[in-house]
Amino acid sequence: MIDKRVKNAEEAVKDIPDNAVLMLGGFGLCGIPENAIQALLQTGVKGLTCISNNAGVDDFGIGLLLKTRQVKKMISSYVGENAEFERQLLQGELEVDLIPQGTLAERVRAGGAGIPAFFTPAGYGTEVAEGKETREFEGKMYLMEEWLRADFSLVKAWKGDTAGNLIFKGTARNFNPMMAAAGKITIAEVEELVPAGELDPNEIHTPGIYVQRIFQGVNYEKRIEQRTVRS
Amino acid sequence: MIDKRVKNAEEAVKDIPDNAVLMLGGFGLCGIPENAIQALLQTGVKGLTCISNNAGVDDFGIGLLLKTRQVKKMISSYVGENAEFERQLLQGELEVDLIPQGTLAERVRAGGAGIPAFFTPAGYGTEVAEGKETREFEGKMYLMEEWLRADFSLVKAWKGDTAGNLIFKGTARNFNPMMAAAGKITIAEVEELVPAGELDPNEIHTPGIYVQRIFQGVNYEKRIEQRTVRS
Amino acid sequence: MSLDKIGIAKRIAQEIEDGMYINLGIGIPTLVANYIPDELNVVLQSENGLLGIGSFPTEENVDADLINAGKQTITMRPGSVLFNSSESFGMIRGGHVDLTILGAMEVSENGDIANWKIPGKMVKGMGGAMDLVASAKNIIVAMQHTSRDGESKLLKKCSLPITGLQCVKKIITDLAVIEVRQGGGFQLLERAPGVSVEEIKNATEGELHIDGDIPEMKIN
Amino acid sequence: MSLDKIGIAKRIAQEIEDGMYINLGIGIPTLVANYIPDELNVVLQSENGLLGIGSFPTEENVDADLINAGKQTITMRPGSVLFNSSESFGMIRGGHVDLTILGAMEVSENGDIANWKIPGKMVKGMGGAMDLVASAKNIIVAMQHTSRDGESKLLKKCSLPITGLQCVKKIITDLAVIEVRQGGGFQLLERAPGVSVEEIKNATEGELHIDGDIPEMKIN
Repeated sequence: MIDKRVKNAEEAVKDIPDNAVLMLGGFGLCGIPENAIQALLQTGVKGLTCISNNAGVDDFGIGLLLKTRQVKKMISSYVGENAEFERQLLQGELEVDLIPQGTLAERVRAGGAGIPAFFTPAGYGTEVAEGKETREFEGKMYLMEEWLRADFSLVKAWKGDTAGNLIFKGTARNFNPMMAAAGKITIAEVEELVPAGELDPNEIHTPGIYVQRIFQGVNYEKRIEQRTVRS
Repeated sequence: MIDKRVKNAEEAVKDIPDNAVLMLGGFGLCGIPENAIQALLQTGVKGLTCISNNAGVDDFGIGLLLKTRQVKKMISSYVGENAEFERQLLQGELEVDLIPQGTLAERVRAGGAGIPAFFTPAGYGTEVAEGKETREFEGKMYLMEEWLRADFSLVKAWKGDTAGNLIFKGTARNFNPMMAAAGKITIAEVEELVPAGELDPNEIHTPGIYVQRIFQGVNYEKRIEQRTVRS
Repeated sequence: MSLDKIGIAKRIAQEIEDGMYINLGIGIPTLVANYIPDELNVVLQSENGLLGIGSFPTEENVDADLINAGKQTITMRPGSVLFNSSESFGMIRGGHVDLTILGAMEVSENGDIANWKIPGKMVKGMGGAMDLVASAKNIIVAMQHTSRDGESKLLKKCSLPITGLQCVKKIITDLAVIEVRQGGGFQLLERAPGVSVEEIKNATEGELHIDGDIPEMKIN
Repeated sequence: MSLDKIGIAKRIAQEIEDGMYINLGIGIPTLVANYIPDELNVVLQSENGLLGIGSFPTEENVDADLINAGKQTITMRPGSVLFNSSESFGMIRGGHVDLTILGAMEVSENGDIANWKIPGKMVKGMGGAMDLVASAKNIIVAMQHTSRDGESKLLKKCSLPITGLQCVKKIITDLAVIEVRQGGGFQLLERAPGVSVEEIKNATEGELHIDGDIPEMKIN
C-alpha cells in the first residue's frame, strides 16, 4: 500500500499558500481538524477561502483563524456563535456565502465525484435561487447547483491507516468524507494511526485514494458547544 | 425502533404487481437477492422492468425470471453470459436499455437522494448521448442524466437488524445500498437477522430508513461465475 | 389561556404516528421529543448524521463526538445508525423522512415559510432549513401566533425573506391548530384551552376559514 | 517478432509508477497485474467496489462475496477498502484513479476509442468502460495492432460505435508503443523486438509520425 504518512500537522500544511481554497470538516466544533487549524495559525497563511459548514466559535475552530485575519471568505450554511465573525462581516472585512446545508454537502460530494452540476429543490423561490437556472421535473421546481472543490481539504477522523483509509466516530463524521474526496490535496489527521491492514476493509468510511497526507494528531480538546445532560 | 420484519420472501414480495419496476442489487451473481427472485418465480408476476447491473446467467439470478418470461424490460450496464437473454433480445421479446455502469449507479443514487438530474461526462460523443442535453463545464462536455427510482427494490445484505439497518460483505455491496434508497418499497433479505441494537451504528452501510421489509433468507447458493484460484 | 412552549410541544406530539421518521428543528420542536408516547415506535433524525436520537447523556456519558443538529450532546437509541451529511440530506431530499417539525418567523396562507433571515439583522444562515422545507412530505410549524409586538405571524404573504414555498401543512401555535388548505388559506382546526375563535381571528392576518364548531385542544 | 499477450502485459507494466491507483480492464490489462515490479507500491481498483485487489485465492480461500469486475474470485491486500458502486464511479469520474488500462477494438488518431459494440452482433453492454474513458486522467490501450483479418485497428477515424472521445493517451500493441499526439496523430515510440518500422507503418491506417530512430522495446 501507498504510504501517506507525514510527521505532523506543521509538515502537512506547510505548503498551503496564501489565497488557497480550503475545505474543513466538522459540524459545529464536532469533528473539526484541530491540529491542522493550529498549524495554519503558525504558518500565518493569509487570504484563505474556507468551505466549512460552520465558522467555529470566537476562541476555537475556524474562529481562531478569523481572529488572526487569515480568512478572506467563508462558504458555510450557518455561522452563528461567533462575535468576531459578526464584527468582521458587518465591517465588510469578510466575505460570506451562505448555502443550504444539504446543498453544501451535495456540492462538495459532487466535487469529489466528478459531477459538475445537479438539481436540488432546496432554495427554490428564495434568494438562494437568484441567478441560478431553474427547471421543472415531474411538476416540482429545482435549482441547478454546481460542484465545489478545494485546493486543500483538512479532515479529522477517529482512526486512520498509513494508506489513508479513515474511520470516523459518532456524528464527527458529518462533512469530513465528502471533503476528503473534494480536495486536490487532502490532509487527514487522526486520533489513532495504525499500519495498513489493521482496519477492517468493510468498516472504512473514507477510502485512502482520497487522502494524500495523514498524521496522528495530538492534544485533542474536542470542545463541546452545548453540554446538555440528563438531570 | 420500528420493526420491519416480515416472515419470509413469499410474504415480502406477494404484493408486487404485474408491470412493476424493480431494482435488484448485485454485480454479476455477487450480492443478488436470491430468495426474493425465487419468490417472484412462485408469484408468477409478469411484465417486470428490472433495473440491475447484469441479467444473471441462464439458470441463476435474473436469468430465472427471463426463462419464465416474467421480464419485459432490462435496464443494465452489461448483459453477457446469458443465452436465453440473447435469444429473447434478438427475437424482439425483451426490451433492453444499456447504461454506462457509473451512470447507472449514479442515477439510482440520485433517485434515492431526491436529485432529479445531474451531469456526467460518461457517454458524451457516443450513442448514449443521443437525445440528451449536453453542456460544457470548465472546458469539458457533459450529458444530463435523470434519476431512476423503482416501485420495489430487492436487495441482499450480509447482516441486518429488525429496524432495517444493513451491513454488506466484500464486493457483494455494489449496487445494493443505492437501490435500497431508490425503492418506494425496499425489501431486504439478509444472511443474519439480529435484534435492533446489535449492529454497531458506525458500521452500518444502509440506514434502516430506506428499508420497508426485512427477512432472514435461506439456502444461499452464492454461485460463482469465474472461480479463479492461485495455482 | 394561550399555551406555553411545553403546551405547544405536547400538542404537536399528538400529530406523531407509529413508525414515523421525524426531523425536529431547534427550539420548541426539540421539546416535542419529550412528549412522544412511549408506545409509539418512531425514529428521530439529526441532520448532522444520526437516525435514532436518544435522551441527553448523563454527566459521565457525555461524548463530544455525539451531538445533535443543535450542537447539544446526546445519546443513541438501540438500532441507531450514523452517516455523513450527504447521506443525511439525501435522506431528507429523497423524501424518506416522514415528518419535519420546525419553527418559523412567518407562515403565509399558501404555506410559504420564512424562518432564516431578518433584513438589517446579522444573518446566521439557513442551516438545513431550506433543504428540509423543500423536501419534506409533511411539515408542521411550531411557533407563537403573534410576535412580541403583537403582529400576526400567519400572513397573507410573508414579509421576510422566504425559506421555502408552499410547503407548510400545519401550524401549531400558542393559540390554535391550523391547517394550510390545498388551494391556500388557513383552516382553523382547534383552539387552545380557553382561547376564543375571535381571539384567533384577530391574531391571524391571513384568510382564516372557520367551519362549524371549533373544538378545544386536548392537552394533558 | 510481434509480442504475445504476456509480452504486451509486460511492456504495459513498465508504464506503472510508484504510488499509482490503477484500474485494469478485462483481458490483457488484467494480466498486467502479474508483472508490476514488487518494489512499486500501487493499488488496483475494481470498479465493482474494491481498492487493493490481491492475487487469486487458494482453493480454500475462495469467497463468492469477493470478486473483481471480471467476476473472478480474488483476494484483498492489506490496506484494502470496500465500497459501493456509486462511490466507486465517483472515484473514477472524480479523477482519483491515476491510470486506466483497457482493451479496444479501434483507436483513432485523435484518441477516440471504440470497444463496446459491433453493429449486427449481440450487444452485451458497455459496463464501466464509458465512465472510465470519459474520466480517467491517463488511459493506456492494450490491443492487437490489427484484427484477425489483418485490418488496422489504429485508424484515422473509428468505424465502430464510439466509447469515448479524445481520451486515449498511449497504445501498446503486439507491434509497437504509440502515443496519441496532443493535436492528433499517432507518434511511434517503440518497436516490438524484431519488428520493423515499415511493418508498423503498414499495419497503421491512421497518420503515423516517426521521428528519428525508433528503439526496440525492452522486455524481460
